[in-house]
Amino acid sequence: MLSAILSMAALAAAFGVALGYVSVRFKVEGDPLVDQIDAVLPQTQCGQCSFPGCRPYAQAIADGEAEINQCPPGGEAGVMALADLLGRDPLPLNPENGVAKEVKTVAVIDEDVCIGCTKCIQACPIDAILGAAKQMHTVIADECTGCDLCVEPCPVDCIDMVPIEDTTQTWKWPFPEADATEKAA
Amino acid sequence: MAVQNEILRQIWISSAILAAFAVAGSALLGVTEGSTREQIAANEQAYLIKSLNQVLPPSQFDNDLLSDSIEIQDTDALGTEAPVTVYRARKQGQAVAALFTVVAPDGYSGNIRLLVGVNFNGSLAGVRAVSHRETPGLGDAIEVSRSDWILGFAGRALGQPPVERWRVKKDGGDFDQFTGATITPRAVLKAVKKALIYFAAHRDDLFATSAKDPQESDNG
Amino acid sequence: MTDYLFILIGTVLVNNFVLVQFLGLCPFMGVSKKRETAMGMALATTFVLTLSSVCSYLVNEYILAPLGVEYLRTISFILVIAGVVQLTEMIVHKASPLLYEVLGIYLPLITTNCAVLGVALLNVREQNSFLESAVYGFGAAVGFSLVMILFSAMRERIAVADVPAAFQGAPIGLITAGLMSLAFMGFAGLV
Amino acid sequence: MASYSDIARDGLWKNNPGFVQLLGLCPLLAVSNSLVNALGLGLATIFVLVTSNVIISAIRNWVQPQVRIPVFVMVIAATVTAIELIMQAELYELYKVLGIFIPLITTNCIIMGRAEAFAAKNDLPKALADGLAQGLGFSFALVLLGAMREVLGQGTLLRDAHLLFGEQARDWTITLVHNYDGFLLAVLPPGAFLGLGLLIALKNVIDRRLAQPKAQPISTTDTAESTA
Amino acid sequence: MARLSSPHLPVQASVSVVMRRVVIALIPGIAVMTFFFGVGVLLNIGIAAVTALLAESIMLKLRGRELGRFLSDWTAVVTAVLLAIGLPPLAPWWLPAMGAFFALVFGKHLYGGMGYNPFNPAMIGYVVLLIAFPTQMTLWPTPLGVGDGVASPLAVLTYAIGNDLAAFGGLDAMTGATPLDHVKTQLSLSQTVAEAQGGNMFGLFAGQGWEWLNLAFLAGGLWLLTNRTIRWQIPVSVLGSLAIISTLFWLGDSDRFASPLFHLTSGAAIVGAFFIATDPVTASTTPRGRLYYGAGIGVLTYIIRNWGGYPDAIAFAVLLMNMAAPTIDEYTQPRVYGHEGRKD
Amino acid sequence: MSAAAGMVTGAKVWKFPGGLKLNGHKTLSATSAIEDAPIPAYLILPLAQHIGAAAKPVVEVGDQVYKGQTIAAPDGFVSTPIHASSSGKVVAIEERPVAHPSGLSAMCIVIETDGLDTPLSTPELEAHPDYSELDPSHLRNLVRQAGVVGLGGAAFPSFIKLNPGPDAQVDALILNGAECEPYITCDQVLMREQADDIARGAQLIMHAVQATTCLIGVEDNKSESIAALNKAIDALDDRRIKVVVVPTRYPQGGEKQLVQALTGREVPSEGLPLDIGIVCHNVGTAATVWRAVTRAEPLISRVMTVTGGAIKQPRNFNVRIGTPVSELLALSGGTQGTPARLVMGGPMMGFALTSDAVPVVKATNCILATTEAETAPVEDAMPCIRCGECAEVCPAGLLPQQLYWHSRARDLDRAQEYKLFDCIECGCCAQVCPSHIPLVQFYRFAKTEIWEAERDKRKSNHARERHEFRQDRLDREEAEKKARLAAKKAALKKDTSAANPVAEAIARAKARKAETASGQPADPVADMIAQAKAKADGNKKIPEKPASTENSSSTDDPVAAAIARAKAKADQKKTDSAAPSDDPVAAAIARAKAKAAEKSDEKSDDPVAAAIAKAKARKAEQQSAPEEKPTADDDPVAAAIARAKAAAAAKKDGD
Ligand SMILES: Cc1cc2nc3c(=O)[nH]c(=O)nc-3n(C[C@H](O)[C@H](O)[C@H](O)COP(=O)(O)O)c2cc1C
Ligand SMILES: Cc1cc2nc3c(=O)[nH]c(=O)nc-3n(C[C@H](O)[C@H](O)[C@H](O)COP(=O)(O)O)c2cc1C
Ligand SMILES: Cc1cc2nc3c(=O)[nH]c(=O)nc-3n(C[C@H](O)[C@H](O)[C@H](O)COP(=O)(O)O)c2cc1C
Ligand SMILES: Cc1cc2nc3c(=O)[nH]c(=O)nc-3n(C[C@H](O)[C@H](O)[C@H](O)CO)c2cc1C
Ligand code: SF4
Ligand code: SF4
Ligand code: SF4
Ligand code: SF4
Ligand code: FES
Repeated sequence: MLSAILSMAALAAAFGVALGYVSVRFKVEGDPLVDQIDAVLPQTQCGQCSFPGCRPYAQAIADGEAEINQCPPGGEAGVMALADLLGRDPLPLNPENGVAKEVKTVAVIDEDVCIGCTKCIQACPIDAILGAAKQMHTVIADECTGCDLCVEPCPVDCIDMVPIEDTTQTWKWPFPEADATEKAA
Repeated sequence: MAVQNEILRQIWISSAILAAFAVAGSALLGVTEGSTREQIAANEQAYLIKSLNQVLPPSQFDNDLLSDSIEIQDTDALGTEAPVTVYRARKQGQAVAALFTVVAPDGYSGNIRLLVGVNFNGSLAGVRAVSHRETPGLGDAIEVSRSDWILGFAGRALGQPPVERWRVKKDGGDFDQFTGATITPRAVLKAVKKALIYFAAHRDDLFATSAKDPQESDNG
Repeated sequence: MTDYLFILIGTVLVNNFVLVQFLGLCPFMGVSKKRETAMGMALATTFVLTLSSVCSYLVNEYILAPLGVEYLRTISFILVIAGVVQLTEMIVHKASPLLYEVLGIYLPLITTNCAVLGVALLNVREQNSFLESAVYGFGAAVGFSLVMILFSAMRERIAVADVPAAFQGAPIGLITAGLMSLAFMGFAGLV
Repeated sequence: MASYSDIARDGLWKNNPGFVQLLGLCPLLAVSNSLVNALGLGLATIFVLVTSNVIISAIRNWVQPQVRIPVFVMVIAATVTAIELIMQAELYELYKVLGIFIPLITTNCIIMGRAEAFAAKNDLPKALADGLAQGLGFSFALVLLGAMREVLGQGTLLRDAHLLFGEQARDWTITLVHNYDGFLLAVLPPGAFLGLGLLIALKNVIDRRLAQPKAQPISTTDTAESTA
Repeated sequence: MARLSSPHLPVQASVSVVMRRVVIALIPGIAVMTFFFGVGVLLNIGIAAVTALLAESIMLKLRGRELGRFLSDWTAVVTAVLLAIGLPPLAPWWLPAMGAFFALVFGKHLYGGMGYNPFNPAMIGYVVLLIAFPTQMTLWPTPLGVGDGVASPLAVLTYAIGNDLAAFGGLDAMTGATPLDHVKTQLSLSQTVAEAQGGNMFGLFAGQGWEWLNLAFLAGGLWLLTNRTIRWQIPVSVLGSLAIISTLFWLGDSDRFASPLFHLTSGAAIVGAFFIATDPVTASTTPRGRLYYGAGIGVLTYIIRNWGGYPDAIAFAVLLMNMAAPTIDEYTQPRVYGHEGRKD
Repeated sequence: MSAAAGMVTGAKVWKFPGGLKLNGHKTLSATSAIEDAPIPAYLILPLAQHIGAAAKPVVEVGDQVYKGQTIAAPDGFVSTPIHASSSGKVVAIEERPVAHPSGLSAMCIVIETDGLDTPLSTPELEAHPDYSELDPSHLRNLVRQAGVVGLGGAAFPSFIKLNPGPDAQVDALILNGAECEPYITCDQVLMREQADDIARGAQLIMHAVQATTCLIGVEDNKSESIAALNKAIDALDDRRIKVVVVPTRYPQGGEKQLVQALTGREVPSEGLPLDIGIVCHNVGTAATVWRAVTRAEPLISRVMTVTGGAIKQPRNFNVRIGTPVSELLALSGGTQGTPARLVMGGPMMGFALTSDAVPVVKATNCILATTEAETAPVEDAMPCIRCGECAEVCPAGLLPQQLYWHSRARDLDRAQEYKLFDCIECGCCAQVCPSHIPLVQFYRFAKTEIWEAERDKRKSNHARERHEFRQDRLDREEAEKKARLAAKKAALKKDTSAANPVAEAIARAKARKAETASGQPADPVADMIAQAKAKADGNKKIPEKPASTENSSSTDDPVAAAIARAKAKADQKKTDSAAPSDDPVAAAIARAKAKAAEKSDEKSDDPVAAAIAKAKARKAEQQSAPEEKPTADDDPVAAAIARAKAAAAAKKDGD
């Protein structure tokens, strides 16, 4: 009995010593995971994930504080990519965070209505709006990620999100319809 | 400096916690073990006896089988190089039967271990398959739970039927084979027959009250 | 020599840990959806299984048996395994981020893989010697890795098959494992 | 956090360890070749799960991260060994039949899984409820599979009940099909995998039916989309 | 619009043509088999085919797939025939039925049907039967020229339906071990190969009847090769590896190891190499991979035949290599135009 | 690739892997001579007819244009001009349906022809009958100005291929006269009728690329063309040029396959023929180049085939670029019923047209109108049975079935691992697939998906950079603001703390508590911030619209804070008149604090963190100094100094 207790205690203590030592000696700083997650996120910086931008969301995922299904701009494909990266099971997008846009959009400022208040400029997370105070503003369409953040601050409602249309350059071959195998009789 | 301190601190904490749980755990187990030890030992014995009882019902003997045993060795007759324990059943001091395991090495797939009980008069008290790897559904009919075939050995002896008819029917003997499986019964028969022959040759040594040197008994 | 060969064949094929002995099934089912992860898991398991097989032999032989406290087998084995795994993980994490990338995330999972404790306990039951224990552990790991990797490649195919909805995911995975186990019955009687 | 009814529903059905989480597969498949074996291991697992959940919940706040796993496994291992010793003392034959899978409860993934995922984060009563629910859920899966395999493989139920319930249960065996040759596949290893696969598929079908109460055509599959 | 893209020309080849060719190629073998083993062969094929088509229809219906197209692709028939010719030609009716059911349901439709199954359905059916009903599966009727000779149609039918042969002198009288089984068991009783092959079970160079049977299947297989329904890699590597390994052991100890000719022609090696291992769906698909795949089957067959628990092992070997096929494919990708070296 | 080192002689023909023997159907259209198609009423000239950037219009609606006049100029290096193919008036510059598999519209210049076909009075180009005087770079420029693109299929601006660069060594020019696709015969008749132009074009290109050999690869089913070419070469007496007869085997005319067949060399993946010393042009391109240089003829017309079972009189036309397809169908006697499919290009590589209003472009070599019997059914695919037939015929040595499985599963990474981009989309695989799977469409689908993903990735990386840039800018601004503030406060505090140490201690304690609550170590800079935090906290209690609050209450991020602030502003004003959110100082501090918290673990290039670090160092220094008070924290003077230093450092780092 005593020998049992003593031997176990000694064994345990030995591991305790080793673990304690190693836990300090081999402490790992930094977390490349956040970078990897951030690289997968669409960088729309729209905040729909309920975090202020993509990187904070990436951090939250890495810390296990957020699910992987909170980014609507990334869509199902984004969730799959995250699931892949993190070795988790894919989840359907969380509707609380919004729905994935059917089509991509860009912001367009109605330049006749714009009063040059700069509110949209402050809101745009990627500085995609040009203009100075009291002058009309324009969106650099190529930069705009379609995050919608500039729409609300505009006091005169002059910003519209318009769909980006396919061109022969961006057109994609459609997925060939389901094979006959997968079709109902 | 700081790192050193930190290491010491962590070492101290980790080992203390782990040791504490180890102590608690092993203490708990120590107590449990202490309180169950005897019961377990008794169970082990009972288990063994129960398996022996399959071939020799308890009513037929009154001695303590487990303490009345000797070891023998005969690779040829017993099918194994390892020493084999022989339990000797006696009633009122009279030898009743010997129980031991033999191995049939030529089963369809590997060894078949058999528990053989031989009455003092040379007839079989019973045979059971202890372990085997015969094909499920074919060769495993030697298990009692699968068929009664093995029960048919009880009461048989070397002359009953005559030695040359200790074969499966297909080979011109008296024993049934299984449909589609002749190898297994053949192997079992052969092993049992050998055991009987061994018994006949060594009966007195086997029942000698003091355990004899197996080698000696072998030569005898 | 042939003894060791038989142990190897026995553990890898005839009594495959996963398909015949039913050990280590959770990671087998859980981490086999992609070939890369399956390989990582296989590697990590091979390492831990061999190591723990050896360590538990030592613990059993030099601590438990001399003191006559065999009833502490489970608790001491598991302590050794958990400790070794965690030490390995922490050291690998720091020392070789590359290796950690490959093995790291699987190591903690392995602690609770019953193949690891299973191999330790079976070693005792089979009364294997030191070297036999090592071969036994290694063979078990190779068997595990083999079926794990084959299984993961099959699952990648099955993932894109037109599997009936009710069977998608785990059910078809289990059925595939069942059919693999069926195929492995062909090795019965080899050793 | 989770309410008790959630905990119960999770453990028994929605997040059943055997059917959904796919944890504890080894004992689930290995000892489900008969109903009695399944029941025996199920009971042992419940006991361990409840005990370990309770202890871990109680100690959760003063265990360092680097020793968390060793401490947890030690707690579990101690519990299991205690059970093992008690079983040896009280149900020796069943212990013999279940063999290595009793000590292996230690590494049954559910136990550690619940310790990490639930007990280490919740208070004591909840942890107890969770242990019970998950244990019952696991035993449910185990017993179902055991019954299925026993019926298919041997045509009986409750064979060898005396191992668990003592001598008076020796003749509890229910023979469903007389002179049944036995569909051997069911009791062999492949049968375990196939059986569990079929049971989970069945659960999926039931879940789908429950989800859309409107009577659906016999089709158990969804059509066009799937992987397309 | 499903097909938008080029090419726009109609395609000549089709799945059902391929499958029909396989059935046609099996006919000579089936004919010889019936001659030697009786009408039980045809009965098995019939029962298996009907069950297979039935099971296929039910599964297609349950899964909501087009019935007509898939029933007419002939794959279920190929599966049924290949399963049936592996069964003893004297069997209760439920044996082929059960086998075909398992083949089609577990081997094929749970995976999504034609084209998606990772395991050879016929071999799944066969192995399930072998493991679940070993008694029925190991009782082969004696062929023409051995023992009582070929079972009469009446006997076959009585046994198939009533599972009873008392009227015909009992099952044991009409059945015996196959040549492979016989040699295996005799060898295990420490006889030499020559002794084991001494009986009248053995014909010119292999089992009586079996030799002709295998020649007929060989003819069908060669026909498939010439019309490019199958490629050479798998048959050649299966038979080649089996021949090589059996030659090596035979040269080493011809008392304990049977000759390569015996191995090639006494069991299912020929059918296996040309018809079973070549199942495109479950085999390896890269040219180099097919060589490895076939070699694996040959070697595993030999190992299990000699040291394992089963007298013949084509089915197990095929299933085991089916397991490995996806992995093999992954590591045997051919060199792509414009890339250096192979990707190994 | 041992052959790469050897000489290119054309003496041996290699075999490329895979490939198919197809029924050519060439006699349909090859028997008659090339016919000039009349001027259509309208010419529709897409701006993007070539690989590379679309041309930019240089005319306006209403302008009169003349034949050969440049109406659109190249935009960038990989681009070519577009010329009016007849005279008339520009009536529109707008989106019109163009020849593209999508059936989408694209920018076109539409010319209403006047039927006069008046050429420019002074041609834009100068004719150089004796080009051997010209140095190669001048030559290339001429070819560029003539708008010449490859006529073999890809419509790659030809001048680039005439410009091998200073280091490149060209062993051989290969002219592609294989024309392996069924039905098409435009190269065949061109070689028959204009062999001389081709041969001279070959000489010209050899001069331009400094090649010593020219091999013209022609399939063995075009004996007349071979004879004509040999005759023309004999006439020129140029031993460097050689016609090599190659077997008729699809896709013999694929650039990579032809290069392999003629030289035994393989074009490296993702490489160019030039990498192995080869330049490859279509035979028609050669003739066009020659005419552009020596006769100053820009590319305004080309020879093309109109054929197929549904065409009444299949033949070859010399067609003005921009002619609508409908006109050509009418010219060939119309169609027999509605064609089952109208294809631009050949049956193996071409794409189905959704409308016959689209114009012929520079790349158009064939219009194919098929009958039902000649057309693959739209929908009869079965699952892949992995028969491997496709792999047998793939000329690229790919595993088409694996590409298919991965594309179908949308596993684009795996598809790329299986070398999706080495697929030349030749269609051989689909042509032999017993399951009739539209394999090529799967590959095209996967490729366009990958391209889109790459576009998205580029865009998102760009967005990340811009976002980070913005963050840095905001940080800098905050740091500067804060530094100013800190200095001011410190000065203030110096007075008050002396007077009231208790209040100061309390404030500090509060600050630290706030800090530790957010997991950050207390430090002097944070001290300051936290003191203002009580105020800033007021912000957070203000009721806000749930829809717009996600960011405001939980956030640590300045952008989000700004956004939230903007959103909540109206409400705040109404509900809490004393709301300090309008207070720029408090808001700034809140943001700075947030920033500091966020950045505290990224020590490298963050000015705030740098400042903190410096302040801390300072503190440690003071701690160890014996004559100091117990902690530097307690010393307002030291703290102030630290802060000031930090501020200075922050400013410095920020700049
Ligand atoms: C897969 C398989 C497993 C077999 N297993 C056994 C077995 O376990 N025991 C046995 O006696 N025969 C077994 N046999 C049958 C033997 O191979 C052999 O056919 C039979 O024993 C000889 O019987 P006979 O003399 O009645 O023909 C098996 C046969 C096969 C094909
Ligand atoms: C996107 C692209 C870029 C190319 N870049 C070059 C180049 O830089 N230099 C060159 O000589 N050819 C270049 N080529 C031309 C190719 O080498 C080849 O001749 C041309 O694509 C025609 O081939 P095809 O019709 O077989 O597709 C390029 C082609 C493509 C499609
Ligand atoms: C499958 C395939 C077949 C082709 N067949 C021909 C052909 O028959 N004739 C031809 O000139 N170009 C053919 N091409 C295009 C050539 O690859 C290559 O683009 C052309 O010869 C380059 O010359 P160009 O730039 O002058 O067009 C084919 C391309 C592919 C991918
Ligand atoms: C050459 C060839 C061999 C085949 N062999 C088999 C076979 O061994 N077993 C089988 O079930 N089906 C076989 N089939 C049919 C078919 O491929 C098979 O049922 C598929 O596995 C069904 O998805 C074969 C088909 C061909 C073309
Ligand atoms: S929802 Fe997605 S895109 Fe928007 S900020 Fe969050 S991670 Fe970025
Ligand atoms: S312009 Fe508007 S929609 Fe576009 S990125 Fe900026 S804030 Fe978002
Ligand atoms: S030819 Fe068609 S069916 Fe055959 S492997 Fe290729 S894609 Fe699959
Ligand atoms: S289309 Fe692509 S994959 Fe198919 S044969 Fe041609 S090159 Fe190979
Ligand atoms: S129970 Fe999970 S691995 Fe065995």
